[in-house]
Amino acid sequence: MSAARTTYREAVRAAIRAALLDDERVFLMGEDVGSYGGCFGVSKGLLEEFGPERIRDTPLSESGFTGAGIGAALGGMRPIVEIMTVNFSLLALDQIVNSAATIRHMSDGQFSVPLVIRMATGAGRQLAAQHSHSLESFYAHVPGIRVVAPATLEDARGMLPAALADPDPVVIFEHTSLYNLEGELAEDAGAVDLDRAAIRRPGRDVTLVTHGGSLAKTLAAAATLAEEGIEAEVIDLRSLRPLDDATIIASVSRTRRAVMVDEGWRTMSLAAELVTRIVEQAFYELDAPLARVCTAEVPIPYPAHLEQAALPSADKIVAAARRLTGG
Amino acid sequence: MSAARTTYREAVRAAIRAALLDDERVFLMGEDVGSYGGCFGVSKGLLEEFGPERIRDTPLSESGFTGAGIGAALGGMRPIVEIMTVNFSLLALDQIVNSAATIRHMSDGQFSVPLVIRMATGAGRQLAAQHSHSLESFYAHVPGIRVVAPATLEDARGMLPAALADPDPVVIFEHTSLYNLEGELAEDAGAVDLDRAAIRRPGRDVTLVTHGGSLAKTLAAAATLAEEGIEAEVIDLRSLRPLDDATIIASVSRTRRAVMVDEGWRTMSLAAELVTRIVEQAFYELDAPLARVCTAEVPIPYPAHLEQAALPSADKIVAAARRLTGG
Amino acid sequence: MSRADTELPGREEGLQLLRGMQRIRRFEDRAAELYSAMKIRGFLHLYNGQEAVAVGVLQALHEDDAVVATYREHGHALAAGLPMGEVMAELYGREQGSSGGRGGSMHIFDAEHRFYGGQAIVAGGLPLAVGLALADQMQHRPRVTACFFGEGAAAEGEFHEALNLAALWTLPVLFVCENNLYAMGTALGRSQAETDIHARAGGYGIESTALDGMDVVAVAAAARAAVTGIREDGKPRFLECHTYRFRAHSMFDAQLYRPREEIEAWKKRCPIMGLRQRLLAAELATEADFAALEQDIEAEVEAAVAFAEAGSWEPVEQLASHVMTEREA
Amino acid sequence: MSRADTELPGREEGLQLLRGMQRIRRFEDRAAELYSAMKIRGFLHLYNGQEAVAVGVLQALHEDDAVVATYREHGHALAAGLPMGEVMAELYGREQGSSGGRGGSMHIFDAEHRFYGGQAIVAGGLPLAVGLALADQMQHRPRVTACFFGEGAAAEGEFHEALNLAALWTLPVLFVCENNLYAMGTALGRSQAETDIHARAGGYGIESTALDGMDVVAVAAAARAAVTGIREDGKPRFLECHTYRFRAHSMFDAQLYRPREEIEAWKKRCPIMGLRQRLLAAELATEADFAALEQDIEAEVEAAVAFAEAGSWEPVEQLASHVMTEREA
Ligand SMILES: Cc1ncc(C[n+]2csc(CCOP(=O)(O)OP(=O)(O)O)c2C)c(N)n1
Ligand SMILES: Cc1ncc(C[n+]2csc(CCOP(=O)(O)OP(=O)(O)O)c2C)c(N)n1
Ligand SMILES: [Mg+2]
Ligand SMILES: [Mg+2]
Repeated sequence: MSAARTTYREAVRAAIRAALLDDERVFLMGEDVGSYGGCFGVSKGLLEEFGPERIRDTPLSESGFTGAGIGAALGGMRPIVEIMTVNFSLLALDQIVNSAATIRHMSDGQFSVPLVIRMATGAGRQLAAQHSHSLESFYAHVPGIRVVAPATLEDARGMLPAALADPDPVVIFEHTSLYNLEGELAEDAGAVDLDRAAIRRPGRDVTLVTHGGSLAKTLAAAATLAEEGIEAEVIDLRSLRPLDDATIIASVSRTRRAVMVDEGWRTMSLAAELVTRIVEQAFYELDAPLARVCTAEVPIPYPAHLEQAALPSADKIVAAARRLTGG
Repeated sequence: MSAARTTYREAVRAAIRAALLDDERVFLMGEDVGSYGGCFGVSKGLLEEFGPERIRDTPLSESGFTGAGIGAALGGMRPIVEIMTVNFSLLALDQIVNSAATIRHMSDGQFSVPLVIRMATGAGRQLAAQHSHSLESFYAHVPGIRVVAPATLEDARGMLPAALADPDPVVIFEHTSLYNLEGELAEDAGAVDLDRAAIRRPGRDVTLVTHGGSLAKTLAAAATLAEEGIEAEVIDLRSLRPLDDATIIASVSRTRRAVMVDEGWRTMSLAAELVTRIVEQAFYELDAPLARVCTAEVPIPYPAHLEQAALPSADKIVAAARRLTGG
Repeated sequence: MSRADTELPGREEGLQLLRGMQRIRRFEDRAAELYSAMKIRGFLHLYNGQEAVAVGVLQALHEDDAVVATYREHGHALAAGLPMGEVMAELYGREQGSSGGRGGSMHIFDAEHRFYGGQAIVAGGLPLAVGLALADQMQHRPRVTACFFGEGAAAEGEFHEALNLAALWTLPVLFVCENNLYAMGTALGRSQAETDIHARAGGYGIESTALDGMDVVAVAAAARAAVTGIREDGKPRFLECHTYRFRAHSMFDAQLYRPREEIEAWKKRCPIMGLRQRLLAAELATEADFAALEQDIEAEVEAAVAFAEAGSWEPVEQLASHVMTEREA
Repeated sequence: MSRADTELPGREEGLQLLRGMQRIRRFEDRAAELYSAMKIRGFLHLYNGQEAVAVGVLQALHEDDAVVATYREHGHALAAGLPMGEVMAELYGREQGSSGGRGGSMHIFDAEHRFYGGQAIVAGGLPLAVGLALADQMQHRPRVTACFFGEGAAAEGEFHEALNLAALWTLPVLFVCENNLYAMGTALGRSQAETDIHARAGGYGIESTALDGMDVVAVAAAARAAVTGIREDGKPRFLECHTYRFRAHSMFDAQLYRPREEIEAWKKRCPIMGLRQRLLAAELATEADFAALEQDIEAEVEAAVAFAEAGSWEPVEQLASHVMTEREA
């Protein structure tokens, strides 16, 4: 099948468009998804094609419209709720944790909530302390929801239809640094599985586990390490809840060393969970302590040099991997 | 100095009362803190003594009154905001994460937020999926706030004044199972330090790290283990952010084994952070993998037998410790 | 609106309304006993005194309309037609309960009756109701979603967001505020700057009515009018029912926050006694009718208790089931 | 209220108001250039067109009153008296900036001027303002807290919660809604069921006024009246200022959501041009006055840029400082 040059943004848009065409129960709702075209331009053109019922601009009321998405899902629709960014999702967290995640279990399976929530995440654009969070770990902590993070064009295109096919709530994190990512995408690209982590680069000396916006940095680090003769295996988690332990443990059992790369703040990070699972499941396979490269524990400052100092970088990943491999 | 018999509830009340008497900038605000006497009876009698200005009943509006607490702190007061339980605190999380935790840093130290937020946490009373959360890890993830969990009468009495003396926001978690805890408390009991973890039981064979409502279960487990000849050291974290690495690492370096006990859901738990810190700082001291006893990853069900099956218990702690010690 | 203003329905309907309220009252009296006997645990929020609201409103709904209620929802569940045995079994936490025993008193769900809880986060159900109505609108189903909540909930931000969405998008939601004057121990005047809650709804352009929630006939009439209106123009409606809970907020509370005389005064307005007196006065029913009805209900309640008692516990092995939908391997 | 209704102040005050607006306009025009030159990064929300609101309202405040603003706050910061050089340095991210460079355009703070941000979560500042006013009330300080926000914010739950608290507790807050008709690309009519936002405030029993936010004289008069009222009875007041932003929401946006003619029509109502014309017509000022004023401002803005350019970067070693208050060892 032929492939075409596209961007991550366009891949997400193509996924939304295909879903709208495929299933009339699907609709997109959120702040500025309509006439503005989405705050990251993802939904540009969709209002014209599908109309204001299905490309539904909402008032600024994150809790209200997320809750309405849950209700609409209960009522038989397949809503895609867009929360502009994870920073504002805290306003909707009650609805997600206390309603979306619990209704199936507490109704003994009578009701399920086939809701998809998309939100942008991450720092790196000098947006300062209130607009730079990476709170994936909050969501990945909560039973009753699935959390995924597309880091490639295939996943940007394919995770949304898979999430819509899933009968339970799925939260999709799109790192803002990815929207302009360019590459080839098969013209018949469609749903991907949501369950398995992917090995984005095979290697034998150390495993680097990452996801989303940190994948590129991690691959860059792996390239640098390769120049020094250290062959790093790079795992892209893809699913943050549930985690694909099997792929991670198999890799670490081979490489016997691992570094977790995660843009969340260090304490109580996703990275900590990964370290813990490896310890629980592969302690005796390890040759060295595990390491993590996370964001410094500060509200993100505005100036570029301070922001970059706070965030994970290829250099920091290289340094951590070197330490583990005795380099 | 003499001691008197009291309860955890009364100790918290005594702490609030003393603070109100000591400092006229202190006031208590929250839902039903006044005429109802607090949903757990903590503030009973205070309205009569201090009046409705300082024992301020709020409407049901968690975000609004928590934000008002932040503003009042900025304005020179020393508010104690009571959020009935952590379950409802999700509605106020935006204010805590995006305002309380960031204002000092992003104003370059011009403003600080001397706010204390108290909330009840935990399960065990058959209150089902929306009223049984333990979300301490959400708060402990966030730079810019301190998080503490009094597990004893001394700490119930002493952490509040210490928190009020702290210039930054402090969140205090009171486990609902503790309010009826009875014991002796020195009559001159006052502020305690907030920084150090406490060794509640010394031991040489395995370290059990816990906090808050799980301390009693952990001590019970230690007693059982002692009968089998396993001497467990029990650490009560007391402060969940920052964590007292020194005390934990010193203990684990002696015992070479550790179990984390934490009522939060397993994935992305506080327990995972503890495991990770031990691996990062004491990997070569370990004789066995580290273990954690957490809550099963389910919304908490109503029936007692299911709820208990979901929560940490002394038996589960004993079993985990036995596995590590080869028992 | 005084009671005399509301036209008494005929004998059959009158007895029907009475039965609805009496079933709830008796069910809950029994539940309170069973709580003391420790058969029921957790929180138990009784509806005692407010029965006219659930009964009056829900008789106006059709079978395929939806209901979203709060933690104080036994009355709504029974009035919505959920089998009493299943509701009682839910309070017991038995597998045979409405929610398989997992939810308990605060989380009654029933797919068949489109009963969407049992939502225990105050005001959390309002956005859900908006969404259910949105789904109906988008799927061109002429249904109504009734959403119950207390006056305390009206201070929450979600109340505002939900009313705005419902009005803005013209959604078929019937908002029913049960203004029982207290949110736990907080009196209305100490929680709301504007204590006239139905006026709030007007601020969103939602047609709203305040009425005597102790008068089931008035509630029924207002609900019918509102539901008819919704079916005609698809727009939301708002009812503020002035009512009172005769008992504590949850099972136990010292009720220091309200004077005993106030409680006694309201008890004189008991919706059940009120309807009985009117039926008698109008000679639409006799004491013998009431006795027969009570006997019926007594039998139904005891059967419900027996059903709950005979129920089974969900096996611990199923703890994690229904967290996520089971998928084929 | 038409412009003719508002009485023109004298020459001095008129020129003062004009200077206030012109400073903001010129400052921001320069900031936009510097953004294109990549001296300023992140989000830059310009206030172009809305200057009459900040200038009109803030002239009514005293030195020890407080201000809470949004991410679109350059105008408020300058009108509140923050040194222009420090504000520009903040946009650059330099240590000499109002917030030491840490906040950038969206997070300007200044303790000396009681300027509490620069709050970039929509509606997040309203509860803070309520709390600041509560602190004043409890400490018996006769101060006012002015809180600025957009009409989009009025849909958020926190708007509702904050207005209710302020009214219920009688707090000295001046709520200023800058209704510029759009929240990013969302037109008012598609976000609010009730587009008359000041009527909302009335629903909480808060005295409110809607006014022409393009007329600085009208804003100043309304603000003075409101502030005087607040100082007298301690009660909150609400101003809805009808205004318009002439530029994009943030630095770049295609503005497909609004017709070019609408923008042009509003530009004709430019608050700066409007005041100039009135001052000329009333012979209170001459073109020469305006030229002198512009020259002054030009110099001030260039000095601010020079100050920012000369500023230093915070050393990376200080990244973690001020996360928590430094404590003695
Ligand atoms: C968000 C939230 N805050 C607090 C509570 C605790 N709580 C449960 S019921 C209640 C009072 C609610 O009052 P109202 O809405 O008037 O309903 P009523 O109980 O009178 O029926 C409170 C404060 C809760 N469940 N959810
Ligand atoms: C809670 C929240 N949701 C979304 C955003 C993104 N956002 C920033 S400004 C804005 C529009 C706000 O409009 P309005 O309140 O009218 O103010 P204006 O920008 O017109 O001054 C949006 C949606 C945000 N910052 N905070
Ligand atoms: Mg009530
Ligand atoms: Mg606007």
